[in-house]
Amino acid sequence: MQNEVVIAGFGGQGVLSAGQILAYSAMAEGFNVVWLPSYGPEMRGGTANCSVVVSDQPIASPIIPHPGAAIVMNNPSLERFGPAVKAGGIIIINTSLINIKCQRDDVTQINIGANQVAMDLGNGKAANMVILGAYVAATKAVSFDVLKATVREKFARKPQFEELNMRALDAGFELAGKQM
Amino acid sequence: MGKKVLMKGNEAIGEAAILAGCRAYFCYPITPQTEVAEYLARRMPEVGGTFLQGESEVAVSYMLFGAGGAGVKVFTSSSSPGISLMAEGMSYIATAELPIVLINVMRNGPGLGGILPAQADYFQATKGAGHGDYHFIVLAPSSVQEAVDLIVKSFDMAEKYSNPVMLVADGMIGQMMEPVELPTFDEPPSPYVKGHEKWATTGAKGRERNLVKTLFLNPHEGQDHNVKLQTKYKEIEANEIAFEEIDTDGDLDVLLVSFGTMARVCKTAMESLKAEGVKVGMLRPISLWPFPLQRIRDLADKTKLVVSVELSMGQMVEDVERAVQGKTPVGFFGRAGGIVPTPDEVKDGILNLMKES
Amino acid sequence: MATTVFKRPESMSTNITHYCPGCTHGIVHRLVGEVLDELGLRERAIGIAPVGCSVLCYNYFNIDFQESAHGRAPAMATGIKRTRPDTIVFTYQGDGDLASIGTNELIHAANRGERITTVFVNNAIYGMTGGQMAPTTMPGQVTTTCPMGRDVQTMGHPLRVSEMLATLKTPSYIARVAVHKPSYVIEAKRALKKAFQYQVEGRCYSLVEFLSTCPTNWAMTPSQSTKWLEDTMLPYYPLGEFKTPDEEE
Amino acid sequence: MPRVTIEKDRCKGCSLCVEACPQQVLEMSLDINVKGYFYARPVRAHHCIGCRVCAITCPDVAIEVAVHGTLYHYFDY
Repeated sequence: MQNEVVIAGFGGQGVLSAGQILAYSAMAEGFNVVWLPSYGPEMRGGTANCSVVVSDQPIASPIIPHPGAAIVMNNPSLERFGPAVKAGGIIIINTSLINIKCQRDDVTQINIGANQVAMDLGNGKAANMVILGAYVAATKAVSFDVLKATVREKFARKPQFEELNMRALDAGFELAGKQM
Repeated sequence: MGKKVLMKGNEAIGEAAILAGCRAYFCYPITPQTEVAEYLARRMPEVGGTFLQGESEVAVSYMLFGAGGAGVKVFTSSSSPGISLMAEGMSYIATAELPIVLINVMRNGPGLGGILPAQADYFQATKGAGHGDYHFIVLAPSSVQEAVDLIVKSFDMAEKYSNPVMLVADGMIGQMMEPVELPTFDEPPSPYVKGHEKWATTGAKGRERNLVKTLFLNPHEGQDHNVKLQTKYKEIEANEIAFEEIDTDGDLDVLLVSFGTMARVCKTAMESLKAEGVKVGMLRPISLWPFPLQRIRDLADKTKLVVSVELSMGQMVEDVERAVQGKTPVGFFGRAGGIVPTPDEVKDGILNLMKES
Repeated sequence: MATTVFKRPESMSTNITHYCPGCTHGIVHRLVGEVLDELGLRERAIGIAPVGCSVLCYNYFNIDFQESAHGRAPAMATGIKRTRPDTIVFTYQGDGDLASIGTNELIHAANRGERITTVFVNNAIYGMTGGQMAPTTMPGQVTTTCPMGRDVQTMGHPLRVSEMLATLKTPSYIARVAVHKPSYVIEAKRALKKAFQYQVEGRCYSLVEFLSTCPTNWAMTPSQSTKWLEDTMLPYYPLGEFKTPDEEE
Repeated sequence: MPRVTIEKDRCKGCSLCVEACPQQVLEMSLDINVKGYFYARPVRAHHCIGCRVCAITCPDVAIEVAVHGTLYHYFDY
């Protein structure tokens, strides 16, 4: 079993931390995992992405040109990573900010209005949690309970966000589940 | 071993030095390893250690010399252009036989190059960046865990051989997060180098004075010192060659030789090569100096083609050729400029080389 | 019963120096030895030898020593002092080593306020390599690399290291002294003793610049060198304390 | 009476001590030492007042000064 995902958006959308939460969850479940951020010139362009590989085997290449899944949070991310996802893979599209069409017909597309959902829950910053919940629903890369426990642990110092985060994860999980 | 934690390579590198007992770190910021400095700027004061950002890599190399000459376990990290600047000090440090440890989180060159991963400092690391006949022990981790383990080991090796040890990683290993088991010790390692009283400068109280120097004006004395160094290097070559072998049983169509991040990409490429019926194995050198010459030579006997796969325009391949000694064709596949080839590109590259050979 | 009132300090070895006749390096060496003796620092002291005429200066001391590369002594001293704060660390550097290739290391060690002492021997020329122009070479002074005399239009004016360092805000002790005549030597020792005392007290970085002679490369007798230093160097390089830590406290 | 001792073979013949001595105690010898230098030597030892100026100016630490009595205290530096 190996699950690869690239999570991409612009700076401030929490794509790197969403990837880290996923990585921590995978480690908590005893999987091998690699979290690899984009670094270098890309950092300055206002876009950010990271890839997370979760596997029950030792992970060979940390670089995944054709991941099994992509989470795209804005238009440039869809343009860049939409074509990269391997056939039969999954693309999770943040429809709150993406107004272009994904031209792939060989992948499963899951549409989540992550920012809108998060704002409806009271804080637009939780969009990354919404999308993370959706990813886990779509791929079962880690167990949803472990994911929630990890988020609780990582936000232990900010208990005021716990309820928001849990509801955001749940909302994403449910929305994706309906589309599978 | 302790429990697993998810750590960024650069931070794990810093923590490993502390676990190894090191309490002195001098640095100059350079991407992509600056997180090592940022991590230790916080961490060293917590453990009562010394953290100092020097005015240049040149100065840092002599801060290492000074602290190393005072018998202290000392560490630095830098990246390719920074290592070039430290090269001056390295020659002195190796000559004075100081047990310092450093890591080069390699970026692409030459010149300022860029900040993306590369392995084009192989010559610099293994052939000696500075002047004179000297060697650093050079180790190449291919994962965050291995980086941690090798740093701890480096301090022991440096102490054992009174020789500097350099690790070469790349931006990829520095930047990525992987689960790591940090080593634990029954007794925490000392921040001082074992036996330093015999040679280190600490103030000549109750003993003959100690002198740490590299000038040998008398040619015979100079030659004797060189012979002594070479004797030590022979001993290191006899004891410290390290490598990993993957699927090297039986006869092979192609043997890949690759290290660090590139070796991980090769591992994935090997799966697709096997799927196409190619009998492929890999030898991943962990010690780049000393280099596993003999083992590669032995494997070459049962291999149709040996290919060195590198993030460079062809450096380690010269040592692979030296190992194979013309008995088997040697090919090269590499990328430069910070490009890490995909497993498919590697696969296609290998297949092309097989066709040509 | 006679009392010995002058002899070689214990911090010095008995080796005969390789310096040329009349070269004042030997005087500066002796002052360092005397100060280490008088402050009881021999067993705590670590010297850093430079590259230049005094590259072998460790042969003339009976204390721990490290030998640096050209100009890097202050960085090496930093490495030692930061990790062995109980030691007394000094660099011994000439003007080529300190004021040319090693200016960066010098300024930053001083600016960080490293608790080290720099013994700076300024004889306005590169001695070991055979008399080339130094940053401290006087205007019009002939050397092998300015055979028509130093032209300040193309080579700038001599670098006043002490004055330059005294502009730094970090507290320090910076003094310039001379060793070409006995009366100056006596004053020089007072400054050097203060410099080490400040380090012992952990107060600040300290540097003493010694105006020195180089009879061989100046192509003069020792006696003529004394006069040349007095007439040419003293007016450009005024003596005195340029900074004391008390000013800042 | 003070006594100036010059270690002959340490002397490099720079003659700074001869010029520095206020009492003209010292002179350059016409012989050479083991290194081939004309070395300094005390010739009017009875003029010596124990001021140590010769030793202070000697770059080669070749001079030792010993005194009887307390005269040297006048030269407190």
